[in-house]
Amino acid sequence: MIFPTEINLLDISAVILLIATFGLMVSRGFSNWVNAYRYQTIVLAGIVALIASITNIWELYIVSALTFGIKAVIIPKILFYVTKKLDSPIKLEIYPYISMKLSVIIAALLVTMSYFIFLYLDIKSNEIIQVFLPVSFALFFIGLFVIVSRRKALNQMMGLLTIENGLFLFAVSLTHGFSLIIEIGLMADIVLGVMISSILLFRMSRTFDSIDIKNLESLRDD
Amino acid sequence: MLENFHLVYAIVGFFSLGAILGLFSRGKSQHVYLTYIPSIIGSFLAVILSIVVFTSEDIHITLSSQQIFNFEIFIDGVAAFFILIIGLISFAVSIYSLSYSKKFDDKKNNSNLGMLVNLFIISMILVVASNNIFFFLIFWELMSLTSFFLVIYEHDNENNLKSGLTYLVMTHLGTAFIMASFLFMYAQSGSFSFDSFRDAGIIPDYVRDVAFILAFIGFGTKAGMVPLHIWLPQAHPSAPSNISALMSAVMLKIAIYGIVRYLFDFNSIDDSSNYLWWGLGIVVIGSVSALVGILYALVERDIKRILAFSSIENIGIILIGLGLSVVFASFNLTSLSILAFVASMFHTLNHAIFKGLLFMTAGSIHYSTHTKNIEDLGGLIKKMPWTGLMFLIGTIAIIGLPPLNGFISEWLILQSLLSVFQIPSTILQVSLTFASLALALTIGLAAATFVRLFGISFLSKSRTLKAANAIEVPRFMLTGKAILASACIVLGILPFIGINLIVTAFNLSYTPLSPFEPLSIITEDGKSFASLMMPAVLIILLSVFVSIFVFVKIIGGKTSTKKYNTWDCGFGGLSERTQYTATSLVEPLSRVFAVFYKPKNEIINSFYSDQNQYLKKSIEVSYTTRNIFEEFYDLVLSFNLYILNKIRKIQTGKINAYILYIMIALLSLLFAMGTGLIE
Amino acid sequence: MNEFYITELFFGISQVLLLVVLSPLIVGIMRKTKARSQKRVGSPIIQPYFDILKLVKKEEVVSDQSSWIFRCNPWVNFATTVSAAFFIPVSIVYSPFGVMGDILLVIGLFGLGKFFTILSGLDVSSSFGGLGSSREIMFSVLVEPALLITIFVIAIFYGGTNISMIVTSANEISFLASPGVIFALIAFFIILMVETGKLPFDNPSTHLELTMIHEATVLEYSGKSLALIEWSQSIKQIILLTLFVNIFIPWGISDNFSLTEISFGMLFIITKIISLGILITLIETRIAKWRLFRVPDLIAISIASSMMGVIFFFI
Amino acid sequence: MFLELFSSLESILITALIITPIISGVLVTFLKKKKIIELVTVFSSFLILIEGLILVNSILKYKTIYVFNGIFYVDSLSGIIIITISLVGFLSSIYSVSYMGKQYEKLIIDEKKLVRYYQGFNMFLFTMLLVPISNNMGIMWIAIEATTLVSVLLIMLYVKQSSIEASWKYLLIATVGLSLALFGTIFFYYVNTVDVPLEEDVLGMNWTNLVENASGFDPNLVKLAFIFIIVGFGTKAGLAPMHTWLPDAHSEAPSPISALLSGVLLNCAFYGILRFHIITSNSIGSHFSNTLLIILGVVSIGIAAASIYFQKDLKRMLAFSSVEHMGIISVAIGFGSVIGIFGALLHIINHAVVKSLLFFTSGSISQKYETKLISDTSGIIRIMPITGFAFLIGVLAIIGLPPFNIFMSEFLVLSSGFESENFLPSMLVILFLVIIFAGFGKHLLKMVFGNPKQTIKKGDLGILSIIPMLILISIIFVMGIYVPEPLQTLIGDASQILLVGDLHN
Repeated sequence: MIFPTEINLLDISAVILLIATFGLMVSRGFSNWVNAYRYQTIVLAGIVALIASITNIWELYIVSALTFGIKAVIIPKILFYVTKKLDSPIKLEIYPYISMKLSVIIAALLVTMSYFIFLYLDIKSNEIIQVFLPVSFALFFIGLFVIVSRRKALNQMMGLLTIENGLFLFAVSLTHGFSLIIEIGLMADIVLGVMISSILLFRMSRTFDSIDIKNLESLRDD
Repeated sequence: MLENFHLVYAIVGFFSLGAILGLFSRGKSQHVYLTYIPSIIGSFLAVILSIVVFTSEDIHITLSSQQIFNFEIFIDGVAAFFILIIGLISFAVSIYSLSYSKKFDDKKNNSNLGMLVNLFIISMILVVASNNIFFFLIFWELMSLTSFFLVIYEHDNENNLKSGLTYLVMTHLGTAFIMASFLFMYAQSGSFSFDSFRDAGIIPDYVRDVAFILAFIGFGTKAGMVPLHIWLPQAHPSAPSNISALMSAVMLKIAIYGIVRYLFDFNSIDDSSNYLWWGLGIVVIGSVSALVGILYALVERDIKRILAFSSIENIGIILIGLGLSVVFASFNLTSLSILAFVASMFHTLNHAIFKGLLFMTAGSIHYSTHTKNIEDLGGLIKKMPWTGLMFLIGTIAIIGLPPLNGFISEWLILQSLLSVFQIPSTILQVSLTFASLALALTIGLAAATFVRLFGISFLSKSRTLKAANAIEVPRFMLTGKAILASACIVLGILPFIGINLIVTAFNLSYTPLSPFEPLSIITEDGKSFASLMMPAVLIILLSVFVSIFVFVKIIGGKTSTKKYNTWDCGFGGLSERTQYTATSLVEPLSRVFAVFYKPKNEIINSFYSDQNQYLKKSIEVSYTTRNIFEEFYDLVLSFNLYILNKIRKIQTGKINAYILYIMIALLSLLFAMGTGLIE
Repeated sequence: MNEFYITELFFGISQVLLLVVLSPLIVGIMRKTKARSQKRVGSPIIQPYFDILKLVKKEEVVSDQSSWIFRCNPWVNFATTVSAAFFIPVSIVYSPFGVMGDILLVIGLFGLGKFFTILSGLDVSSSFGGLGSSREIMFSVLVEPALLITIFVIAIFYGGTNISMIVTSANEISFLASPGVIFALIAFFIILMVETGKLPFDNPSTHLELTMIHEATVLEYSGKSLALIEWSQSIKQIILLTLFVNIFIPWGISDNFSLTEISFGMLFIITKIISLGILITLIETRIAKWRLFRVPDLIAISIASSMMGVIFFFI
Repeated sequence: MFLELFSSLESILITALIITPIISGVLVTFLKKKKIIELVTVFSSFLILIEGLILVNSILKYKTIYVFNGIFYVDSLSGIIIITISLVGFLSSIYSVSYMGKQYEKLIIDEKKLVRYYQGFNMFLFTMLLVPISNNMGIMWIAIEATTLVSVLLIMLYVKQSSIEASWKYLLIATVGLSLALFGTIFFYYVNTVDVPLEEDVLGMNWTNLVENASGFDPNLVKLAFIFIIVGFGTKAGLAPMHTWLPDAHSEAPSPISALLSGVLLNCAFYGILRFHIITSNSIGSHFSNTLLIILGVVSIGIAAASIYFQKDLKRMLAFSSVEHMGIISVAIGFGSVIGIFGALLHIINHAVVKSLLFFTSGSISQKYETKLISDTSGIIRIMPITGFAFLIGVLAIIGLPPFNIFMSEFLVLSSGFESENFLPSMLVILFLVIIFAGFGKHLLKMVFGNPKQTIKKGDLGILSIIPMLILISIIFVMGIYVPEPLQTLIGDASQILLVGDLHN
């Protein structure tokens, strides 16, 4: 039985998720990024719980709890610890390769593109959940765009985590999630990835005393 | 039948024995004998093997193992003829290097030379003997690899390494073309072995044409045809002389073997198959390489570079013969096509012999005078009389003067060119006469080059101390050269040996000559077009010599001869500086061919002090000619490197760019799929 | 060899002896006409015989620099030129030694002789010898293509390089049948002048070292060897003249073994050679020696005309 | 044939194969002493080699092996990968004892870093071994992601600017690439279970299940999914436009690790592409995936050719040659005829063997000359005769000269190229191979011959570094002409799977 509220609930949650990603796009400071990411994961966990209630598969509840626990709490904690420890003076991304204004417009374009791809694919999944497919594409492409257009390594990590969120949403909405072992494996990978990149960030800030990737260009063929 | 198998195994065994001994007898004093005696025996066995194959039937061994490619050896007449060339020349060169490689005793890895020589010879024999693509290419590359290591054997001076590299890259380019053409044929015939290429049925014509062009370019690079000859004048001089003798005399012939095997064995040429343009292409390239090769040999100053350029010229002549035989065959003039084929094969044999002889003599000059520049030589015939005699025989043979073998093969090629008028189409007749014009000019220029080479390095006064205190080379080197010199004389005086050898080897429908019958060419209507009886000519020469000697003795009576210095118009002793040098001897000719050489004549005078321009310390006249091909190659090379440099720049070091590349790759593939570009 | 009668052998040798004996006479006649045309009396016709006999008896001076090549050059020169004479049909169409060699062999033998002359020029290590050899090399390189293409034309017209074959078919076909032969004639005439070292190319009688080419290579010879060289030079000249005459103007040459025919043929051939020799010397006295680097243009004309001869045959 | 109940030997073997590296990793963390951890690692990789060989032997017998109701699935295709991992793993463990020992003597790395190195080494082996064994595509993806993370740890062993840069780039690009691959895997999972009731779709991710009902997939989606897969796993396998991380990562890692990275890790990633290639060729015919493989292969050989010619750093040149050889393998699979696929699989083994030899020798050379630049190293043959000779053989083999093994597989690849009528790619490949030949030849001559510049002490670097080189040289020579029977049957079965995709025969 589908309550009308749930349907627009789905749409509303999709819109909130997109707003959270845009929030990540526009924020400048390191801590703003991490906060934006935290909101994003919280909304994501909510969506997963929602899908679980619609398709009433019990594993999805566990998965949403897991995502909330790890992605919304542990990972932001690590990232906050990292941003505090970084001894680079200004914790701002001032001159990204593409100006903030332009990057927002491009993000919008990417969202429209993901909707076009979604239409091209005409996937016959459960109609209700299909709302989240274009959003997951959008998350994926915006994450990719963040990595390409930003100068600060931490921001690139954020882009990476957004791509992972997009993937996670895509998996849940399309095939209602993998079996549990694979979910746990994915989570472990993400956490390990974040830990290793934070170690790298520490080393980078200690040797280059700034985490700008401009000074990561010595290995090249010229 | 039984002994044929063992002969092949014995040859392979001896050469590998030589190689292994070479490897392990590093420091020992008699390493030379350990490595070269097995190669002498091996090459002698190779000569016997080829004679056995001529007389009895072909050898076919297949070691079929469960592998994809089983190791097949198939020695028919064609392969046996080339094995004969390899055997004969390596027999002489191995004896020669018994004492020549003592020159390298001071180097630490002196026994490597012996090992590499053995590997080089056995890989050439196996190239000629192998019967499927895979092993043909393996031994072909092994041959180029060992000869590469030999070229850079003295790798302490820099330009040896550079010429070694050009050699390696050019031969590899050639092998790539050969592999492409074989794989083209394989794609149609379905099996790797050469037998499947032989039955003409299954392979359509367009494949044969494309495969021919690729094979011709591939083998041409190895043979040193003109546009692809750049590596030859650099590689041969930098190798030790016994190796450049082997390379120039034998390795170029392996490329000719490839072309012959491809032209006459894989395709049957007659007027139905339109291979006419193949023949014309070969003739044109042959005459161009002959002319260009000899023009550069004329003005060269390094003795081994002259010989290398003259190899290009002789390969050109061989190609003219092959081309003509294809042209005649495609007009069904079988007797003329056989004549042209016999001419080019006889010239291959002759060139192998006298080029090996000349390189060995150049090696002995280098051995005793330690210089290769003929401007510092002179008067060697008084110091090294035997080497001088051998070099004279080699020069007379390579110029193509009557008593020796060069004249016979030149005579045959000229006869086949002369009988071009029997071809029905007039345009062909006229164009082929232009080829004969180029050949005639080449013969003249060859005479000039080798007269200059012999005259400047051997006659008159020695120009430097190095040439002055040269001494005759040890015994083994002389025997090595004597073998080839006698082969020149024997083949010159009794040409029927060579002709019968070729006719039986390639089992052409041509009645083999009896010793006394003249070498005659008969036109269709039975009239004798031309005939030659070399033994009779020799008898006439001797009888005339005896009669005039007697006549002068009777009339002139006892006359004494007095030694006195040369006429110097009374100005006082002629020093060696007043003689003609190598450059001035051909300066008139280089002025006649100025359009080709673009000679530059500059005078550099250095002064004691800058202020007064009058007190000159020295005046130096330098006369240089330009080599168009080397400049052309530099141009092409720099263009390619420019493009490669542009592609290389994609590794920019910026991580954003790298992620962008992935995004672009993904989107372009999606776009291609979407629009149906990739189905 | 069995049907080769002794008479034919004897007759062939007699033809060669005729050429060998006659050649100094022709040189004497040419020198006489040259002197006459320059209004001087000149030495008697048979003067060359006396020169050869005198030289043979004289003592020989050899330069200490030279090697055995210098000493054996005259013998090689003489042997090759005389053996080339064996294959030339003189008074009869068919020369008995025809089957043994053809025109290419004759050119090869001349080449061997020239090879040794050039080397002996270099051997004496004097700059004159070097000068002569370097110019001799230049001429021989340029003459080679002209010579081979002319032979090409003759071989096509008269069906073969076998000299007796050429002369027999030349005898049958009427004089200068087609334009191709005329071009071949012009080319052969120029080659004749170059080979024998006539005036526009090389001044044989001068003693000014810079202008002489042929003389410079043999500057050092004296006594017996000089005699041999002079003699072989004249034999070479007479061979070329007989070749020219028999191929292009073959009237009166006998085509069978009857004695009368041969003797008439002998008479005709001698008169023709002498008149050709006189014609050449008349041309020689009219022209001055050309500059060295103008000579290639003249040889280029001969190459061009022989090429025209080829084209005319095919079209 | 189809092993219903998991027979005891196979299950023990596979579990042992996974457990040994974990145990040795744990042991290494606890026993801090240098001597002991080296011994433990070498022994454990030796054990892995033995288990691998026995497993392959049983693969030859049973063709396909199921263990633990389908979680682990091994067939001859994964057998080939297992051989390469275990062989190169064992040899590089021996070499790393000498290499890291030398580094330890020169105080470049301290005790703590050595322990972390051996931990990483064992974990690296574990993650790589997991890839060919897992039947579930999700687990395979996780294993490949884990290899990335572990190898990043190993690359950033030295605290140098360039190694931080290399590891950051490697981590970022690889993770982006692998997320694309995950996208593709999820697509396949969706396509497989679109009309299957919810509870059975757990098996949907298994490769065997995917292959079985591949014919029923929706073609449009399969094409899209395969594009994501090939771009994703292509990044890890070093195919052309996505190869940019490879030269930095492989030249900064310690030599034994870059030997493992280049020789083996690229093959594991390519193994992923092969698995999905079989599925796509079963569902929509092999033309689509073949064209993709050929395009990417030719582009990667081309770019590698351009970069090798101008390279100044020895290890970067070797890394680019790995890009080239992965290009050749993908082109070979793209050509698709029996000989082509046989050549491609043979090339995987040949390339692993020759590339590890080259990285070992270049490691010793750069240790002896203390520089990685080609211009500074010259006259190696004089200074270190055995390593110089091994380096010479390695370079001559890698550029495809006949007596060695690479020529045989390249010859097979090119003949299949001509046989399957795509002449243009084959001619392009031949042309690029010649350019690479010229590039390598130019550098080889300068380095091996000529006289050494400064006064460098003569002599090779200890016996432990020589043994792996000699073993590899003997393999190269033997495999040049004669491919041993068991290996030939293994590769034959694997190419059967690739050709037909059906797992039963």
